[in-house]
Amino acid sequence: MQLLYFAWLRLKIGVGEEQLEPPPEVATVTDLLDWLSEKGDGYAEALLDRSVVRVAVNQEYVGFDHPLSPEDEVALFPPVTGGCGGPG
Amino acid sequence: MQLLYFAWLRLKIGVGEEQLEPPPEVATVTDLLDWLSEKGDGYAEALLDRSVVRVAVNQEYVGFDHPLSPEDEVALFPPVTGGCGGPG
Amino acid sequence: MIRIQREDFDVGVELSALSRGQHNIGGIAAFVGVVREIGSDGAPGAMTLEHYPGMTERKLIEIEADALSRWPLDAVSIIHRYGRLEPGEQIVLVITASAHRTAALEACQFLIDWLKTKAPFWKFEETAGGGKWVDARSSDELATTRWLEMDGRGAG
Amino acid sequence: MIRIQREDFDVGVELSALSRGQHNIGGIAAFVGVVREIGSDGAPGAMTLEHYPGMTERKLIEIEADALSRWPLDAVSIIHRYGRLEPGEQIVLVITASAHRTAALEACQFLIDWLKTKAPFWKFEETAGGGKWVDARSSDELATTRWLEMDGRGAG
Repeated sequence: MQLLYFAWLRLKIGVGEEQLEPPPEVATVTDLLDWLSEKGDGYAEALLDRSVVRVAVNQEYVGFDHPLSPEDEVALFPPVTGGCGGPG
Repeated sequence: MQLLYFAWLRLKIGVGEEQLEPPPEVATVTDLLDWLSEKGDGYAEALLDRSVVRVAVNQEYVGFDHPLSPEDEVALFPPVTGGCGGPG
Repeated sequence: MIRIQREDFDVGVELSALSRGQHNIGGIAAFVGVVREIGSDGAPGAMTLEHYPGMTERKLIEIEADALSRWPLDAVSIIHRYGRLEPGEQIVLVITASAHRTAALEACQFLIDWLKTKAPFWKFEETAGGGKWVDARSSDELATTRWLEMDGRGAG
Repeated sequence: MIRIQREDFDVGVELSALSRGQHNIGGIAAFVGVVREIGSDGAPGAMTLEHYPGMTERKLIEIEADALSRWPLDAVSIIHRYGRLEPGEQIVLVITASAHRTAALEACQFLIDWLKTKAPFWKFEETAGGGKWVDARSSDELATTRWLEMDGRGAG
């Protein structure tokens, strides 16, 4: 499974991209977040408040109940802030 | 009184601009249109359908009951069509 | 900044001029009106824009002030051409700049809507048979006031 | 036309490129997003835009298709920059062209609103004390997730 992290999730976890092989019982996004949180302090801190974590699977936004398969590209990131100029 | 005519009003009347001295009983825009209509065929034809005549006095849009004075600049024209591109 | 002119304009140059020296701009909205290559009768043709010199500038300054009172704008540019324009030529440019994206876009639309409906311009479209003055009103009224003529160029 | 790039763009050049060969355009609406010289904490600072390469392009192509299905557009251009941007630099350009003024303006606003709220970009603002990731949510939530760091440049 290809994992991608963006913005402060990337900085807390310490890498932008990694190839992982979660065990077969990791069947959904929630399972993946639980499993990653066990991997170390950076992961635990990054994934502590899941209300600020967003997920894309194969480049589509998905919910935490989305099923996963080993070939998926899974990206974790904060809510997008958009690219335009001012806040207005 | 300075008179200005635009678009097809100008073409029907035959001039774009003229200096006229209407008699003192010409007190409003309606009086002026009545008086002009007597001046010749071009004026009569141009002012026949007053629902398509618009008026500005001293460069402000006014109604037909607007009072006039000898020093006024009075412009007669069809409804404005705006300057932008397509009709949408 | 208001300009009523016969000459064409360069959108890139005007955008740079507007944003130069402005320090709080977050968004710039622009609208360019272009002479369509398919006229209202389906045939391509040039058009002539006639205007009321003096009043046009005066009304544009008023509407610019109105926009400035409604939205927090840092800068406004309006350039409107008159005279004869070929298909594909630029007619009008409105640029609005603001710290706030929505303000810039809304003000741009407001100014364009006003220019389209209230500015003292009259449009003569050339056609195969001569041409016609474009009427601002509904299409059935338009049919009654449509008027063909051979020499339709405005005095603009 | 969609481009995600680090380099700056020239609005005039892009406008010409878009309208070239188009025969039915009546109006062109454009929006340029600019890095404000006053950041959200009141101090001027550069920012870095990080994005999700691949997904950004994919989502932009989707939203362009969405706009084309909603409005009668002749052409759409979206250019979005990423990487480190100084105050006053251009970030994003959206151009929409249509026979119809209102269609061009509405589609432009639609695309900008989408880019602002849904496109996979994350913004890091540099401040005197280091910087912070800009949060998309309400200001009190923002306070809890604000996070200072010295090396905030995105990989984008």
